[in-house]
Order: sequence, then structure tokens, then C-alpha cells
Amino acid sequence: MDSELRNYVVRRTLQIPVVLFLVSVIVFGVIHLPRGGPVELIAGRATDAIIADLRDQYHLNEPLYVQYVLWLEQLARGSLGTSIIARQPVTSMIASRLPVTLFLAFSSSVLAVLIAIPAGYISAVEQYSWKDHLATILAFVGLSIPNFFLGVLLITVFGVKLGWLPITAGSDLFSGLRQTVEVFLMPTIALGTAMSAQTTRILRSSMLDVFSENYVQVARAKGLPQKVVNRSIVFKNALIPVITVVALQTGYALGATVIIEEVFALPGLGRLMVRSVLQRDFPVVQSIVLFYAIAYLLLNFTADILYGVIDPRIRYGGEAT
Amino acid sequence: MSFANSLEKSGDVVVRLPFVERRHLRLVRELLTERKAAVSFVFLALLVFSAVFAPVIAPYDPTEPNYEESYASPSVDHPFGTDSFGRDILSRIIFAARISLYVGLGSVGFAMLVGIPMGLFAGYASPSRAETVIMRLMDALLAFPGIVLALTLVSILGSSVTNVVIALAVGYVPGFARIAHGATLSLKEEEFIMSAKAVGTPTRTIVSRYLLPNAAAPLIVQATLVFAFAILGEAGLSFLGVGAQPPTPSLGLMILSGKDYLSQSIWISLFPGLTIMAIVLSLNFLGDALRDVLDPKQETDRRIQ
Amino acid sequence: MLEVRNLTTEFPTEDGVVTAVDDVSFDIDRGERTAIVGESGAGKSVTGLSILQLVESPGVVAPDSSVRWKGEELLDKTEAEMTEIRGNEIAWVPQDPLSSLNPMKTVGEQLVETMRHHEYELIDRERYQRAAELLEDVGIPDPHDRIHDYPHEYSGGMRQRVLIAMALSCDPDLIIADEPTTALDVLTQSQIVDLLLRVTSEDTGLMLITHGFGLVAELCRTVMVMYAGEVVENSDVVSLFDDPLHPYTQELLECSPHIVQGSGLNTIPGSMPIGSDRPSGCRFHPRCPEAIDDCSQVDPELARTDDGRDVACLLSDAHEATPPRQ
Amino acid sequence: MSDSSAPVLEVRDLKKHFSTGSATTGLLSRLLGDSNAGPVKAVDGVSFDLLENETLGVVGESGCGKSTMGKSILRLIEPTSGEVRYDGESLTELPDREMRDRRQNLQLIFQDPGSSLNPRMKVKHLLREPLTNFRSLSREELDRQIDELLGQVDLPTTVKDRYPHELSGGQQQRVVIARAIALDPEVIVADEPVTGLDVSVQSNILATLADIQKELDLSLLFIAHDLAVIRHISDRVMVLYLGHVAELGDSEAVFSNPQHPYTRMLKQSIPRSHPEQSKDEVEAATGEPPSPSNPPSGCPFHPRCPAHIGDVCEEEYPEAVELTDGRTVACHHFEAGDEPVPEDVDLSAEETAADGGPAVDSSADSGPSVADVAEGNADG
Repeated sequence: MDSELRNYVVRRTLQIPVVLFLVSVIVFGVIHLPRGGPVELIAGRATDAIIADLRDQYHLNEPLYVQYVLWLEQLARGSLGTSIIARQPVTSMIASRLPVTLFLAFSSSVLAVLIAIPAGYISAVEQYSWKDHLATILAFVGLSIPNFFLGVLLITVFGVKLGWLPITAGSDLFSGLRQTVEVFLMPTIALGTAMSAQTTRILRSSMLDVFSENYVQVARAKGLPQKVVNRSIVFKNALIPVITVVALQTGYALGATVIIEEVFALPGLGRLMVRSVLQRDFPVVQSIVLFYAIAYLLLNFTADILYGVIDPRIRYGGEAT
Repeated sequence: MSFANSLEKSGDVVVRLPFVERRHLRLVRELLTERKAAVSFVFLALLVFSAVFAPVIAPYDPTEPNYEESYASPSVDHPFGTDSFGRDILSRIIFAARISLYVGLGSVGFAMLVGIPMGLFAGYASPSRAETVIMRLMDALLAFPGIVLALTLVSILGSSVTNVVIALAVGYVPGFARIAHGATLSLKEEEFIMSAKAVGTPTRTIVSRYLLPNAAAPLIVQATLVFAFAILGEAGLSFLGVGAQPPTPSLGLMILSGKDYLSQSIWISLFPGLTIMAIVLSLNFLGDALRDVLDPKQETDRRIQ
Repeated sequence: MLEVRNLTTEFPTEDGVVTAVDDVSFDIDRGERTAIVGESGAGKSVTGLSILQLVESPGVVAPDSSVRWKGEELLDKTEAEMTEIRGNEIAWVPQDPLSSLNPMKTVGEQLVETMRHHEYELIDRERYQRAAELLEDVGIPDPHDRIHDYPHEYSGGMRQRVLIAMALSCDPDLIIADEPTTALDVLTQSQIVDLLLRVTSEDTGLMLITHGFGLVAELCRTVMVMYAGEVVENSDVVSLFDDPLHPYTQELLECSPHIVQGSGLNTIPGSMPIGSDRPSGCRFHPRCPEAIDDCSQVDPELARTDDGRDVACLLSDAHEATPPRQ
Repeated sequence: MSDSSAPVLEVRDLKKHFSTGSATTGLLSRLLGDSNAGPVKAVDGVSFDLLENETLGVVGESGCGKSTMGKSILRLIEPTSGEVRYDGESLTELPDREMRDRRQNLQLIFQDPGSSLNPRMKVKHLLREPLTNFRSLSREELDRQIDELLGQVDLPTTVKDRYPHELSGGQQQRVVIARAIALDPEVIVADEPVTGLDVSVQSNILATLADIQKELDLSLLFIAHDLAVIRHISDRVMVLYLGHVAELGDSEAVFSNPQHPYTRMLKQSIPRSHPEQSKDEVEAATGEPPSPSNPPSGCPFHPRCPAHIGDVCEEEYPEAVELTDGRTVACHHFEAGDEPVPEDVDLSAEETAADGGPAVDSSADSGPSVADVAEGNADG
């Protein structure tokens, strides 16, 4: 790895702790600042004695910064605290649900890319043809369908009416391949369509930008046939901005799994998040939010590094973002 | 919904000064002649009109149960049918539109009010420490997928439409800040800012007459697109039961309530869903048309079409 | 070698059809160095692009135009056949070196991909060897390791040399250079001019497209002056400088500071008509100091004078001989 | 054209260095691994005078700092050091408010009219802006002055209601000129005003500029990289190389008989004015202009200089010395009070060492040893 790339990676890596620190402050602040701390919210359902006991169990009487430091220490020890409602360590609760969310987010991103690459390519290469118009209309529809509504429709058609796919997930999702596919097919489609619509649009406009560059005309003037120019120059160079968008989308997918898990009753992090929010179980909420933020930052970071590796100009020095 | 920031990342529109034919007069004409944009414009105008005059326009009371007519399929007197409580779905949609518009305007407005000045300041003061702090803060805020952030805020502030507005708005602030920041940076390099200084134009006039109008184009486009995602966001949150609480009519809630009756009376969820789609679709078309009209780079290939 | 007859290229736009190139005819023999001079909007670049059939849509070369290359009609060739000629027999040197090289590929790759497509040499290793030699010929220091660098690691002048090397990579018979030095500095400019002189020979001709007379005197033996899409004069370079026939050529020469020593720099009132609003008759007549009434009615054809020069002006002696065409 | 009147503008040892380090400095930037290669010395000690209603041409390759110098003089970019005096009063220390007042008499014309006019303002607003900034005029008075300005730059008044991008390149540049002369300035810095314009449009603009200069008794600092244009329009000319003044003197003298090796090389690069004009084959310019971020030691031109003497050129920066005909040259070949060398004499070191050309170093009879030239130069 030549020196500029190492330099660039170091610069990007060092930015992470700064942003992570800010993220932790935001997460902590949002949970603890409003109305004297989280425990008040459970007041309705518990006697004063239990509240007092909960307050000192979670050190809520200490000044805020002490609580924050305690929380960081806890994090350092790898424990995310214990759930108020479920009385279980949060770490294990998350660990058991993580695979579902990750698999769902990952598979829908893959689906999105698989749809978007050909669709974007064709609609750019054959601009203003019927294929382009079709891809644009599909993209717009994909963008505007609320993913939970699409989920509901899928359940009605494939689950209820045709009965091909199970409506509610069984206990162990990853037992057999067939079983996993059956359970995850509809949610992945529900989540993936919006993302594929987005990526198609980005790839199309990125390719159109590259088409207008001088070096594409020079390539044709060198005698390279249009097909070769389209594939090895225009498509390849247009992929770079798409990478950033796909990485960000996977981050978005993490967020959207919350609703999809709700619609398809999948036992993932998202559902746990919704339940903990409704039950005001703040240690769980706090930890899940932190997890989502860190996952998002890692994705963002890999996107920037990929950007640097592929685009020699960035490596040469010059800000990535 | 953090959808906006993934769009914003790609929507980092480098503001290229419009060197192609453009006059305000033309801008409106262009907008209306664009088929899709014209239809969307009319649809949205209708929507706003009906939302404002909902009590007058809605044929029935949206919250009054009427059990004899529950699950009625779409008919002459109930064009969209009735729900499990026998309430007319069309009237509920008209009233629900109020919520959607309120959330949309509220969150986009708030996000612009906070995000744009921060972005402009960071851009104008660049390179400075303040700029780094602001932009790193935006990166941190951006790290939260919108729905997660919204859920957390609502869990603390309680479930209500206003809290949904604030929750969504906080998610959109970084998007606007980054576009404003990028636009200001690239504009500062333009020579006409220096030429304004050379003829003695004071700084505040430079910002108001030079920076803002030229940075407006990408911000307006972003506003229409974010508006669409705010509506999706609100529907999502109420679908999770965290947004508007029954009986207030909200498109998300209506879809949720119809979820269990899909096999027999699908229209309970279908029509609210289609309404959301129509709103978001027309906002997207409007946003696209605005982008073409305001950013003349695309205009040339569109005109030759 | 290249015979262009009645070449007409049109662009349909919102406000009417724009004929960027209007009935242009000229020949280029083997190894000849000719220049097309014209101000922006005169249609010189479009002429070059039309020969290589690289005119971007919606522009279209009118059917009755003819571009014969080595006796074959290029306009009848299929796109596949044209790709055999582009870069192989007719090469192109673009104007702006900063944006004409693919930023994502190394310089070596971009040279080799041309040769690979035209089946030059057998295997890539030989092609890289030839690419390094080419870079050395065009004056790039230590080419063997610079071949793996990316374009942004080259200066403007160096990139223009790479583009020239790329044009030479398949021994073309004709190089069309569109303003090869406009984007460069004064000193680099003269280096590129010397380079172009060295690389063109009896079997590699040059068609230089430029907006001023700067390079013409240095590089070319024949000159064609274009105005508003038409060729107004076509003559050998020495007699054009000594005794320009067409009033526009005369005025243009007197506007060039490096030709007119001392302070009397000439000016031409008005500006060149662009797009569809072209005056009737001779297109230069509104700005022409020697215009007579006929000039606003008759659009003069190119007529040949006795010493073999072509000019499209009613007042020139070539036209006195033949009655003006009504 | 210019009598030896008092200088309108005096520039003394002007420097402008751009630091490449990022906004965060010190530990954090080292921590973040910012590679701050030395500062870019765009302008590195330029001194000259601009006389009343004179046109001083500034010429040099891109990267020589001529455009940065122009903007630094008017403090549109804050110079790093050095002093600029206008009518004897120093501008460098002026607080912003007073500097803004001085701007009325010091105007700038940009190279690319397309990007120096706010695309969202009509021509009449663009011309009204300078007037409203400094003068309170009634609407009629404003319109009258705007029409007058348009007349001065040969633009039809119909242009008033149009946007910049609806005008041709030449017309846009005329609007820029009109904007610059709106406040009736004494000095105009024109930063490559005709570069990129067609030949006929260029000569029209040059003619307009010349008329305006005569009408308003303007002093013009004309920056360009096209030597022929500079030769045509300037009374005196200054040749810049990598932020330093290589040669400064009367335009005809410098062009007909350039002294500094760099100026000679530039003259060689002027394209032939006629196909049969013979061009004595001076060795073509070699190499590429070095980057201003790490300028070579001693004389910045020594890596490319065909008349390279030896270590003195590499170690010692040549101070500007004045020759008998009043021009100044910054080159070790010359000493104060020397006669300009006839153009055909080749300055390359072996020549001077071998025959000790009289003109080069009148003091020494035998070939001047390197030490002589260096020592002779010390007091220059």
C-alpha cells in the first residue's frame, strides 16, 4: 500500500474516535437529559419504593457526567447493563437477535445491488429508450412505496391468498436453507426494492456524468467500440459514487429493518428496539442505538476506504468527503 | 428516516453556476410543461386544499364509529369503503392528509431552519475550527439511522405527532447542513464573490444576494425529496404505534389497522397505502423537475430530447 | 488521401435547425500538414468530428455529404468498420489535456488498450514496451516507471505529450489535432509544436484545428479559413500570409497581435452569427468593410484563382471571371 | 505615452505564501497525518512602481504568481508580507473600512467574465451595485450613469435587462469593464482580461481598454501570458518567474533585446508572424516549470537556464540590478550599470568564460572567474 493510501487511511481512522465520542454523548444525552432521567417514565406502573430502588441501582442520582463515565466503564468491560423489564444482561439479548437483523440488512442490500446494476446500466446506455422509461418508472414506484405497505401487500398475496410462504416466522430461522429462504424472501423484497430504486437512479446519473467527460470521447476517437467504452470505462468509473451510496444504504437498511421485522414478526434487533421503546427500557434502547450508530460508522468508513483504494486521485491526497 | 442522508450523500450537488439560458419567467413555464411535474403539482395542490378544508370536504365524520356499515366494500356512498369501525376511509384519508402535511412541513421546516444556517456558517468560515466541529457533529448525527433516532426521541418525549416532527427533523438537519456547506464552499471559490468585494459590497449583502440565491437550487430540490421521506417516516412511526395515537386518523395507523383483515377487506390498508405512494411519487417528480429546471446542466440534454 | 465533398452537419434544436458545417469541400494529400482556422462557432471542430463520425446526437451528417478516405466512402461504413479506422488510420489529439485522460487507469494501460484493440503487437508485454518507447519519443523522462503512473501525476504539458503518443500508437496516416496547445503555457506550447513537427512526416499527415494564426505559420503548409460554417478561403500558407484573398482572412490577420508588430491592431465590428440567425447572401457581408450590394443577395461559392487558391468572395478576381451565381 | 511622472502605485517586497496544512494545526494535524509540505510561495518578494496613466504589462507562465500578485495588491487576498502604497499612502495596514473606501480608485478585471458576474443578477443591477455602494444617487441619475457606462464600453443599452449568460464572451467582458470603471478609478488591475477570447473579439476589447485608459487617465496593470498581446498594449513590461521579478523595463527594449535568459526563452516561443520568417534555433525551453511549493535554491530559474554559470546560480539569489537603459534584471550575468547585451550574444557560461565578452563584465580583462562575478554582484 503506497504511502499516500496509508496516510489517507490513517487520517480517516483517526476521525472515527472523534465521531464515536460525539455519538456516545448524543446517545447518553438523549436518554438521560429530558425530564430528570429515564426512570420517571416508568413511574406510572411502579410504586415509589421500586422507583427509588431502580434509581440507585442505575446510579441515576449521581451527577450526569459521573453516570456517563460509569456507562463508559461498563462499555469498556463489554457489558451493556441489564434490562429493566427483562432482567437479563442486554448483551445477550442483543447477541441472540443480531443475526436476524444483519442477515436481513445484508440480503436486501445484495438484492438491491443485483437489481440496480443491470437496470441502471441499461437505462443509462440506452437513454430515452422504452427500457430507460420503464426502469425510471419502476425506480420511482420503488422509491415511493412505503416498505411496510409493500410488506403488507406481499403477505396478503403470497402468504394469505396463495399460501406459498409462511406468514409468521417459526422459532429457529436458520435451521434449513429452504426454511431460511422462505422466511426471509418477502422481508428482503420489501426492504430491497426501495434501495434498488435509489441505487438505479444514482448509477444512471453517475454514468450519464461520465459519458459527458472528454476522455470518453477520446476513447471512442481511439477506435474503441461503443460496447467496450460502455463497460470498461463508463461503467467502471461510474461505480465509484455508487459504492458510497450502497454502503450508506446498508446503514439505512439497518434502520428500516425495525419496521420490516415488525410487519413480518421477525425476532430481530428492530423489534426488540420497538418493544423496549414502548416499555421505556432505557438500557436496552441505549445499547441498540449505540450498536446501530457504530455499525453505520463502520459502513461509512469502509465506503471511504474503498473510495480511496479505487479512485487514485483520492489516494494522491485530497479530502475524501 | 435516514433515507434522506443516503440521498443527500449522492445528492451532494456541486453547485455549477448556470451558464445556460434561464429566466424566472421560463422557470415556471418549464416546470408546468414538464408532464409529470404538472400532474404532481396539481395533485399536491388538491391535497393541500382538501387537507385545509377537510371538515367541509370530507363526506363523513372521520372518527364517529358506525357499526352497521363496518367492512363495507367500496361503493357509491363509500368510494374507498369503510374500516372495521364502519368509518368512511375516504374521509379519514382526507383528515390523515393533514397529519402528513403537518409532519412534512414541520420536520422539513425545522431541519432547514437549523441545518442551513449551520452549513452556511461552516462553509463561509472555512477553513476554521468551527467548521470542523460543526461538520463532525453532523457526521455524528448522521450516524443514526433516522427511524432509530426517531424511536429513541419518541420513547423519551412520548408518542405524539409533534414529537414525531421533532424526531424526524433532527434526522434531516445533517442533510441540509452538508448541502449548504458544500454549496457555500464551492461558491466561495467563484470569482464573482471576489468581484463583489472588489466593488465594495458589504459582506452581509454578499451572503444575501450572492451566496443564498445560488445555493438555493440544491436546497429546494433536497426539501421536496426530504418532504416525501418525512411522510414515509411519519407513516412508519405510526405503523409502529409510536406516532399519532388512535383515534386521530393517520395513514400509517390506517394501514396497521387493516393489516389483520387483508384477506377479506384489503381496501382498509390499500387506499391509505396508495395515498402515501401518490404523495411521495408526486413529490419525487416535482423534486426531479425542479432539479432539471434549477440546475441547467441537465437542462441541455433534456431540451434536445 | 482524404476527399471531403459538400460536407454538411446539422443540429436540430428548439429554435430551428443549426447547420454547424455548411457544404464544406477540401482535400488532404498523404503527409500534408493543413490547418483549419476559424473563430469559435465557425464549425471547425464539428468538421473534424464529422470526418471521424463522432458527431454526438442529435447532430447528424447530411446524407448528400461525402467523406472519401483512401478512395472509400466513410459515411457508408458501419460503426464496426469505423472503429477499425479511428485511432488506427486517423488519430485524434484533443484540446484539454487535463480532462482527456481516464483518471482511473494508468497512462500505460490507456496506451496499451488502443494497441490491443487494433491488434498492434501480439502480447501486452510487447505493447507496454512499445508504449514506453512512444513516451520516450514524445519527450517524457524515465518512461519505464512513469508508464505505471496515473494521469493526475502528470503536468498539463506532459499529459498533452501522452495524448500525442496515444495518437501515434498505431502509426496513423492522418492526425487531427483540435487546438492541441490552447490549454498550455507559452513555453510548453512551443515544445509541443516542435514535437508535432517531428512526429508528422511524409506518411503521417496533420490536420490542425485552431482559432488563431499562431501555430499555422509554424506547422502547416496549407490553410483553410472557416466563417459561420463555410470555408471562405483555402490556400497555401505563404501566399495566404502575403496576400490574403478573402476580406475576413485579411481582417483576422490584422487582428493577431503577434503578426501585426507595433500598435495598429485592427478590429472587426459586430460578432460572428451563430446558430440559425445567419444573414442572407455572403455571411460576412454585415461586417465586411468592402461589401457591395450583391454581397447581401449572393452567397458566393468557392472559386479557384489561377494560382490554385480557392476563395468565396464576389470581389476576388476568381469570381470576376465567373458571373456571380443568382 | 508615460512621462516620468510620480508613481501611482508602489509595491515593495510583496510576498504571498499559501500554507497547505489543514485547518487543525500542531499535534492534531500531525496526529491526523496531514502532509503539510512547505508553504506554496506563490509571490516571493515582488517590487515595482506603476506610473500615472501607464500600462505595465505583467507576463509569465502559469504558476508564476502573476494573478495572485494582482489580487494581493488590492488585498482581495491578504498578502503575507511586503507593502503596497497608493498615492504615497500604505494600504497594507489599513483597517477594512478605510480599505473599502480606497477600493473606489483601485479596481480589478477578471479573466473569465462568465464566473466573475453573478449569474442571477441582470446587467443593470451589476452596474448599479458599485454606484449604490459608494454614492447616493436618484433613480434617474443611476440609470443615466448606467447608460453612459454602457456607451463607454460600446454596449447597446438593450443589454441592461439581460442576464450575463445571455451575452457573448466579449459582451460579458465589456460588462465587467463597465463595472470596473463605474467609480472612475485611478488604477485598474486587469488579470488576463482577453485570454480565451477569439482573436477578433480580443482585439476589440483591447481597443476599448485603450480608449478608456486615455479617457479616464487610468494606470493599467495588465496581466497576461500571451507575449504578443503584452507587447502590443504595454509601455513597460515585467517578467515574472516563480513569484520573482526576472526582468522589468521598457516594453520595446525588453522585447527587441531581452536580457534575462528566461525572457529570451519566452521570446523564442512567440510563434512566427510569417511562415518564412527565420527563427534562430535557440535551444528550445527544457523541462517543466518547477512547482512553487518547493522552489529551487538560489536563482529559481537555474534548473532550466541555458546560460547557467555554476554554483553561484544554485546558491545565491540574484538581486535585481539596473542596467544603463533603466531596466532591471535579476541574473548573475549582470551587474549594476552594465550595458544591455546585444541579442545575438549567447549568454551561456562557456561563451562568457571563454572570450570574456566585454559587455558582460567590463571590470575583468581575462575571463571572469565565478568568484569575480559573484563578488562583483554582491554590492549591486
